[in-house]
Amino acid sequence: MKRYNVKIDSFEGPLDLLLHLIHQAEVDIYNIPVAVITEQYCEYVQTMQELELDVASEYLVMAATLLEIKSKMLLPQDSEYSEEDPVDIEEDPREELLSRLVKYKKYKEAAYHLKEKEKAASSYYAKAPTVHHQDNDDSSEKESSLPEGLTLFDMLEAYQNLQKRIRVSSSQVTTVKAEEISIEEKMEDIVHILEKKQGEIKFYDLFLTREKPHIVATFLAVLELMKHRKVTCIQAANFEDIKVEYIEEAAY
Amino acid sequence: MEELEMQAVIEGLLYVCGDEGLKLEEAARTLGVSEQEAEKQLSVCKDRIQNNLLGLEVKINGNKYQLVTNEKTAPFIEALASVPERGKLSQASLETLAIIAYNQPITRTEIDDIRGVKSEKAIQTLINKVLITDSGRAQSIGRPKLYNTTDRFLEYFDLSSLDELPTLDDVEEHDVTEEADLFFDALK
Amino acid sequence: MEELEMQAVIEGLLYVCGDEGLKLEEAARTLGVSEQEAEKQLSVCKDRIQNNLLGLEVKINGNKYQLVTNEKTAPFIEALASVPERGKLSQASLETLAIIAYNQPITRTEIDDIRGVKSEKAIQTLINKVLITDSGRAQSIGRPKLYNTTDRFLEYFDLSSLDELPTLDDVEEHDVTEEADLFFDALK
Repeated sequence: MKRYNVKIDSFEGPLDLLLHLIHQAEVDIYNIPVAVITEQYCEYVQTMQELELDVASEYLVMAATLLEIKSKMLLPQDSEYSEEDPVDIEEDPREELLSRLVKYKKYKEAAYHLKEKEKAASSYYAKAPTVHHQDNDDSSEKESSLPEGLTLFDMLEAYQNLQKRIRVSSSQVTTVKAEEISIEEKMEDIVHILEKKQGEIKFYDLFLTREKPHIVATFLAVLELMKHRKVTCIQAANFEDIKVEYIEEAAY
Repeated sequence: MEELEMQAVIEGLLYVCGDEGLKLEEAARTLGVSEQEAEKQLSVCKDRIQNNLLGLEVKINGNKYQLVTNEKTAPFIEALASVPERGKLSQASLETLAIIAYNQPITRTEIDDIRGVKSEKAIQTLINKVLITDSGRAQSIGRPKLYNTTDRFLEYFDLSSLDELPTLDDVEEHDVTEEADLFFDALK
Repeated sequence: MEELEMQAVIEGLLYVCGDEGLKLEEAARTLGVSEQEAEKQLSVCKDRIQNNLLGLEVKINGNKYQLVTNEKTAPFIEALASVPERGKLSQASLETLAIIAYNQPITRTEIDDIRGVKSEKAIQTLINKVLITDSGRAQSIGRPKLYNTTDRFLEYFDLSSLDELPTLDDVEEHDVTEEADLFFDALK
């Protein structure tokens, strides 16, 4: 017997698994050898359990359905019965399974089509709306009344749009912002903070803006202040918080 | 307003709106013309851009018109700018979305029935991505929510309307029965 | 690259760069040509747009090339902004609100960074509408204001708490499936 691909987790459900088995057996969907397919299906579900994958109850229900169909197939055809009551044949559960499979297969194909479209559609780009446009827009929002009919999803949609927006400004050529942050300014800032905080602050609290230039400038500023004996850093023990303390007499 | 002027304005509006897109009714109101006339003008503009430009085109999604770069230029734009990675939809989401797209409005139970598995998670993902929305409640027992696709769905898949979805080869109820007969005949 | 292809790419780049403009060196780097060649191509593109479009033109500022709307269309662009549709809550405001909702408390600089544009006006609008409020100041240098959403925000969007905001699960879902695929492929 052929070895099956152990690819269980990627099935979208019992119908998907069945379609896979039918495809693998290279039989027509309308010409399924129920006995063989049922056996393979059950083997799959068993493997899933052995692999301790979470087997959804739907898989087990389908296994039961298949076994039921298989057992019915083994029963001798009761021709008298079917002639007398043909309606019963129409309500045969096997028929229902086929129509479900056919229906599911169509949507699976439609999903494939959407996937293709998704891929193609992601190669179009557009610019962000012109700012001028937004400016005027905002002027009409001045009043504090809230617009009607705005939903959470308008907000989500705006956010989704933002996420897919390309950012020319943050292109590969990084703009170096270094000149914006001078160490002198940082030193003044730190002294200012220490004055307000009764001359003591946790070292890490100086680094709330987690941008590299800020971190570097702040760190250098602390070193510079230590050199000028304006602050001192104290660490009680390894890995303890470092405290930055203001040295009063050194001020100015 | 003369046609040429109107065309100039439409170009400008499309440019300014960018990825937000220009809605038909906005175009009509801004130009001071009927929506019918605006649609005609937008269509003329779309053709003009198609014929005269090399790297840009006008895309229509629902009633929204968007000036976009065409496929040829995509790799170069990706090289120049940082393009956010677009999370592709999972198979479960795509299946669920396809079922909703072809059967809207539809309830969760109906989706579950077609897929043969629970679709709750996929539905939530699609709602979060604003590709579907609940549009009300069915009159049936329990008044379950009904789901529809959104305008963003059209935009996301670059469809001008739902009609653009390929038809599922419509297999009617009686066809299925006939096919079923063939199927079970073959098993005998 | 052939000239026609280069022209298409330049158009695309000019468009996506939008109001920020395309620098000569960026164009050269993206096209993989010398700045001299890029300048020539940009000049050809400028002429082409001049001759083929009615409402847009290419403006040169130093070494920056910018696709802009021409003067004729300016009054209409202003008119577009006053279309009632647009009066609701701008895309800028909605984006800003979403960023605050999911990242609160957050400073203006952080919002600007995420959006890639200044958000001052949008923040003011949202404060005026009492959808956000400043809740204090960050401990970082300059002690920037921190913004949070308000109770009115919850009320307005019919949320009982912030936990009810849909989770923004993006790429993960897909990745997990792919990893599973790889894993099982490896087992074959």
